Amino acid sequence: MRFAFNEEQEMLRDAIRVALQREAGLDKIRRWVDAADLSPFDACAVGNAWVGIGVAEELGGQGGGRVEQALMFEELGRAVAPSGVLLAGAGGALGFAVRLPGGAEFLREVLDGEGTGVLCVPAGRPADEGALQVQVAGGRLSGVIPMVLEAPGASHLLVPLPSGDGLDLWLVPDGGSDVDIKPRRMIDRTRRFGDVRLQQAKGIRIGRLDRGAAQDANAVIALLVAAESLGLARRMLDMTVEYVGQRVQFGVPVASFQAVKHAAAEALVDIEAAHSGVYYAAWALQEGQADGVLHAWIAKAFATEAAVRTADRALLLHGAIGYTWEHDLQLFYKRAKLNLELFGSPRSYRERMAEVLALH
Amino acid sequence: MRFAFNEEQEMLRDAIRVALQREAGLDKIRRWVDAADLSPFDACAVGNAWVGIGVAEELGGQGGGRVEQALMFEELGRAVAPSGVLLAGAGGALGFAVRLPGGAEFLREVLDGEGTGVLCVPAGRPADEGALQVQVAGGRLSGVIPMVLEAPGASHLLVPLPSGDGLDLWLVPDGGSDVDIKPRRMIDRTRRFGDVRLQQAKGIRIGRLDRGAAQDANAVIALLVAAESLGLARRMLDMTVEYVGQRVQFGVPVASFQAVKHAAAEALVDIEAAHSGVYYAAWALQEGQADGVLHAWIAKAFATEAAVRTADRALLLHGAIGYTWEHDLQLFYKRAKLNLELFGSPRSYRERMAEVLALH
Amino acid sequence: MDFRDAAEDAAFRETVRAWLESEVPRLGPAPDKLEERVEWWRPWQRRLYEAGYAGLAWPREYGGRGASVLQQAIFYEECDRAGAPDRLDVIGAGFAGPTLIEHGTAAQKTRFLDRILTGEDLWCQLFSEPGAGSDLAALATRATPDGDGWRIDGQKVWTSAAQVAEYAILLARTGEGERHRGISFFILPMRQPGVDVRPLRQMLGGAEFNEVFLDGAHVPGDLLVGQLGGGWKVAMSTLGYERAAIATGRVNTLRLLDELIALVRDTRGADGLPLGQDAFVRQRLAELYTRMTLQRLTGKRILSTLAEGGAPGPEASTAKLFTTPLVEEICDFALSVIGIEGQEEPADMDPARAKWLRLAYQARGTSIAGGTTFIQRNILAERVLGMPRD
Amino acid sequence: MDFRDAAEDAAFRETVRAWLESEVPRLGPAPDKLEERVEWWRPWQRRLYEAGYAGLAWPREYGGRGASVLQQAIFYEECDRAGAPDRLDVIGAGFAGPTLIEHGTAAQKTRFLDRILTGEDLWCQLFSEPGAGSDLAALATRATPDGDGWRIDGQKVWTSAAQVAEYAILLARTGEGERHRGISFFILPMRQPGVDVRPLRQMLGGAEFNEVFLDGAHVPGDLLVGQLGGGWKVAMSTLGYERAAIATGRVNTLRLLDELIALVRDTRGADGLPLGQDAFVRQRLAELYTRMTLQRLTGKRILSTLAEGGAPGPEASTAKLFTTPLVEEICDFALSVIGIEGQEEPADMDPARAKWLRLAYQARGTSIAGGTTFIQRNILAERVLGMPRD
Repeated sequence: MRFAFNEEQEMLRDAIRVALQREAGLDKIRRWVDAADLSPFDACAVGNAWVGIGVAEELGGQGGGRVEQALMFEELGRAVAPSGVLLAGAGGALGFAVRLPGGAEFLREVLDGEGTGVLCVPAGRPADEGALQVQVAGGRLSGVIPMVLEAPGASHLLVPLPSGDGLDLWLVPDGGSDVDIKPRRMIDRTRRFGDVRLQQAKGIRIGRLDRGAAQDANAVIALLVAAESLGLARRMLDMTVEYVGQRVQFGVPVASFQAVKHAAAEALVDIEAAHSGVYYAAWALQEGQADGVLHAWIAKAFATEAAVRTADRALLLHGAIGYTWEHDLQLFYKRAKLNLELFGSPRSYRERMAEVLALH
Repeated sequence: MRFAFNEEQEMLRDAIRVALQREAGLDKIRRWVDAADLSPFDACAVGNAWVGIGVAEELGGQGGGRVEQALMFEELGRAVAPSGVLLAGAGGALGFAVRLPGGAEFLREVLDGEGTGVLCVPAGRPADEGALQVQVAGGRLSGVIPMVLEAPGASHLLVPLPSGDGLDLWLVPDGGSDVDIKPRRMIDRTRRFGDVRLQQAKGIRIGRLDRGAAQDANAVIALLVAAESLGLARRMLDMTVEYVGQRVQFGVPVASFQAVKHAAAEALVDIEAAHSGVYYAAWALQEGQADGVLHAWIAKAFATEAAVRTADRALLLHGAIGYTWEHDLQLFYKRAKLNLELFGSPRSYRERMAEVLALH
Repeated sequence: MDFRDAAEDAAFRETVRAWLESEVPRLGPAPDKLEERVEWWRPWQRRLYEAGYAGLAWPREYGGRGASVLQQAIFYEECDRAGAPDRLDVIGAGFAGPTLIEHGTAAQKTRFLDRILTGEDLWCQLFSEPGAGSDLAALATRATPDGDGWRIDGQKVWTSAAQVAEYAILLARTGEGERHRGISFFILPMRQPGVDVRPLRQMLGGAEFNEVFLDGAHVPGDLLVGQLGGGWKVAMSTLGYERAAIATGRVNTLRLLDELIALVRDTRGADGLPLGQDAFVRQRLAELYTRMTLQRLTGKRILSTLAEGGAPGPEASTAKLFTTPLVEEICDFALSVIGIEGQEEPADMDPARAKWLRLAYQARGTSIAGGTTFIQRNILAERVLGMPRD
Repeated sequence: MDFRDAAEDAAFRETVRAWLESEVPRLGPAPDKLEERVEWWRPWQRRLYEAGYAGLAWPREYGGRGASVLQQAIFYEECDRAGAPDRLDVIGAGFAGPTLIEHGTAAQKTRFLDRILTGEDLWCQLFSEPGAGSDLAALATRATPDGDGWRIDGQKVWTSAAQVAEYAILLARTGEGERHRGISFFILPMRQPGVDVRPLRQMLGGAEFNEVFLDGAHVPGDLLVGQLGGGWKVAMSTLGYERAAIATGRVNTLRLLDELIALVRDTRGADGLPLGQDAFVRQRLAELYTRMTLQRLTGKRILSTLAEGGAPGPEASTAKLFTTPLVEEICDFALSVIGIEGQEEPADMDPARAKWLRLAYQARGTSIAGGTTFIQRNILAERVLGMPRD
């Protein structure tokens, strides 16, 4: 039994951290947000081959598994990087397609190594519920999928349609008049969302996932959001400890007040628990352990709530300065609040846990 | 608009406080508990005519209304007095009977100024649900009512039986072989409980309360439990502030640590809110305001939870000494935990509130 | 103990209600931008003034109504009920005016008080500084003698409405001693070259507050309030008025709960059933309803004590600590009902929904402003419970 | 990262499981009274010793097994699973023995260590005093030179198992300096006239702890451990072993959750429907299940770090703060499911239900013992987050 990361994992983490500092520092992220153009980060993700982390080498990926992917998302969270493209693309579309025989290759071929394939589901619900409001007839899809993560800018949409006990996966190219994507702005401006309207859109059915496979695929997405929230929380705590150590009130550093120390300590308690949950879930999903999906739900529910609690503690401990646009805390704060709801609220995952626990 | 108590109310409160200190101090209560005989307090309640507070003078009471009754119960809580007889008798049986034309006079006559009439309902549920497991045939009652407050020692049981939308009130004398009362010991040894088994017990139907009247009668009981919990909480906070002011650790009084001060401050926030709820509800019930019942539920749910939170804060701040039998905190702690469930848990009253709020 | 209006208060309520019912509907919609809203608000304030409703709390000799605390509360309850405009003169009429009435010279009173009530002059408050937040006595802005007055140099922050204010109440160091001993209280004319107001964007993007840079700003000699070096005492009066305003509360939690209940009624759960049938939602809503009720009742207690001329009791010190997390939790719960769509840019949202997000953030601001939660708990423990200082 | 047992650990688990499965069923029921339970437990401990399972963590040269941290954990997991008796030698084998191995003389090792492992000697710990709880260095018990040894006078408190212990580890002041500089560490024979053990009833009525009055108790000269006046350093070793034991946790929260789920399955709500259908109950249970899971996983992290010889990371310092409220909340929730009948005298209750009440109270005791929550948070903030001292 070994919980720790191995040396390669630590090197990977350090490499990602350094690259993010260099290529996606907070000053850059602010510039991208001000220009309402996150594409420089997409290029950075491609340039560093992050899209391929956790994707098998034979599929053109960088290898590694869920643990490496989770490590990357923790770093993305620490940097509050515009990680949507990695979540909706590599985590989402590829994560779904890879579970079909030949699905990932097909997706790669269609995308031709260029565009971005995005998982086309309402981002406020677990992804394995699929796109509920879409009908299909004669190979053409019609309906609206609201709040699709990274829909603006995607070249292809992977639409999972509920069918019996599972999901049919349809690939729909964007660009034609039969696909309309209306961007939606969020208070977290480091994420792109859009409402997708399909009007007799031509699609290709690339296969079918049964319920278990769909749950597995969603569990990875839940895990990655949890890992990102863990990274957000760690960074917010670091920022806070640093700030209260410097800020002087009543002649002493704010950090020397017991109530301040206790709030920081409680945040750390939250964070270390979230860490345990995130990395066990990553390992269990990677190894196909029977309890992997349940633990991904646990990680999602807890880590996103822990990050929100940390965000509020950080705001309180920063005092008024943290409440300003100029202070970087707001970037992390907003992402933490968004991640709480992203791909399923804590409540929705707790309801699933209760189902598994067979309480009646 | 005036929230404050008037002068008579303050005098009444002071008189009760002094009498409790003199006649039912903690040393005495411990002695009664050790001897498993709370009857000295019953005598004290009769001697001070507390049974009659909140009962109209024409019924032989002392006059005053719900505010005076609530003030008394706050003092009973402060003193952790064995108040069950006042709750199940004056608050319960008389509170129910008084709502019938001639009901209170009838009850007094039957009791002949001597015995104790007790409301015979399961003490873990709101009293207006009545005694659910009892059948009646030919004027005889059969069934079990578990956990009846103050059943041991009662001379008469007032049994409310659900009937249509309301409650039929039956008066059953104790003492015969058709009534069996099995005492149950609680960890709060300052309260008496018993399971009542009626075997073809002869009863007299003294009247019927419709649903509204039954709710009103229960609301008064809920109010009195809330007021008592408020008193418990105030006393526990007082004890704690005094203790941490004296106890020295690391060369300074424990009270000077910020975390200790903050915990005490939070307890006070709870307590003052509970106070507002208890006394508004008392006034509204007294004046027959339409929102009286709802506010009694609010007071019960909040004040009993606030007292439990205060109990746990007090225990933490006392450290190990508070965890001993010899320290008086345990008496208050246990009563606070019991009151949480007594005549309906906070959850059950919140469910009733949700019903009133018509959420769907 | 009686929660009904006394006869004369009931009559006052009737009169106010009738007046508001005839006046409020004649108002057009409030502009979003503060500068425009001020111009829209001024005629309304003038009407309040003419009807005798400006300066409710002020003595009659200074143009006020000398209304009882209860009648003040009735007036604002009725304003809420009628949807009357938000007050823009809180600092002038609420804090600066009463401070001048208490500590100002006759000339200052004559010059400033009436124009506050008519809405001609708006005021702002220049107390906080970057290095002096909770610890106000650490302020560093300097006032140095300059001709017949003072020259002011320094930086203030968290100043609301500075861009529309004609005057400010200002704390600056005149150097008689350390910390609170060396501070004086001034009236600063805002429309002058040495005063540079820069909006401070808050985290949602709007500019509720400003930074104010004072670089050789001039205060004439007759605009010192109280004694030279005696500004701390004057400031404590001001902060007392501010605390009272915060304690009696300006967030209408009853209305929030009504809106939250309406939101729940309009929502279905993931299972397609009405959300209001869900036991978790029912428990949570009932709990928030409970706390809202207690918060309002505590407000009545405070009013009742003030109305009888008493000093506010412990409940007044607990009110903010009780209210702040309540408002946050009401908003957070509403946002959880709305789901991810509650995180949209508020400018793009249905206003009824955008409100929850805005208020959720504002509530966090409130828990920082006017003394953080930590400071409030210290005060409560030390002053009310008599526990020792750290 | 791999959560499966390595091959040799898996083999060890198999062996232990088989041994326990054959041995545990031969045990009769454990007596309630501590004195009787000790006599019942001694033969069991002897069998453990003979099978090589006593002193799992101790070096082989002192009669231990020198087992890895992981194998120790496996052993206790299997004991839980098999329902093996609770350990009565935690202080001897867990804290006192390792302290002697580290700091004791050769003679002390020879004389005491083996008898700890065989169960012949039970030990207790005389550190806490009425005036020195969280602040151990404030202790006042005196050791004065007396012939070839010391005379001990003072009072200790919160001592578990003092009435059945043959020896105690004792801290007393030998006067070399103030606070922690003047303290020495002794072995005290408990069965002597100067030692008076009085049970301390805890709030539920039972006697988990004792007061120990030391009035001219004698410690022979060869029972000083470490340097004279150097007891603080030795005590820190002991407390380190104690903290590690608490951090890796002895409350089986997984079993608690299983029992809580069974309780919910057996219960109907006021509406007559199964309680497990109630959305509020479902949310609460799932939340407790979540935290239980994370608590156990954090335990594995700590073990993993210790197994690799590393110093425990920040997660070890957070473990107690995470666990304590969790256990309290699990118990409180179970009690709320049971309702008012959960407040009955536990001796009169169905044992499966009485357990919740007892554990609810015990959990409060735990949050006080071994450093209160407040002290733990201070430690975390100062040592892990590097924040300044108060």
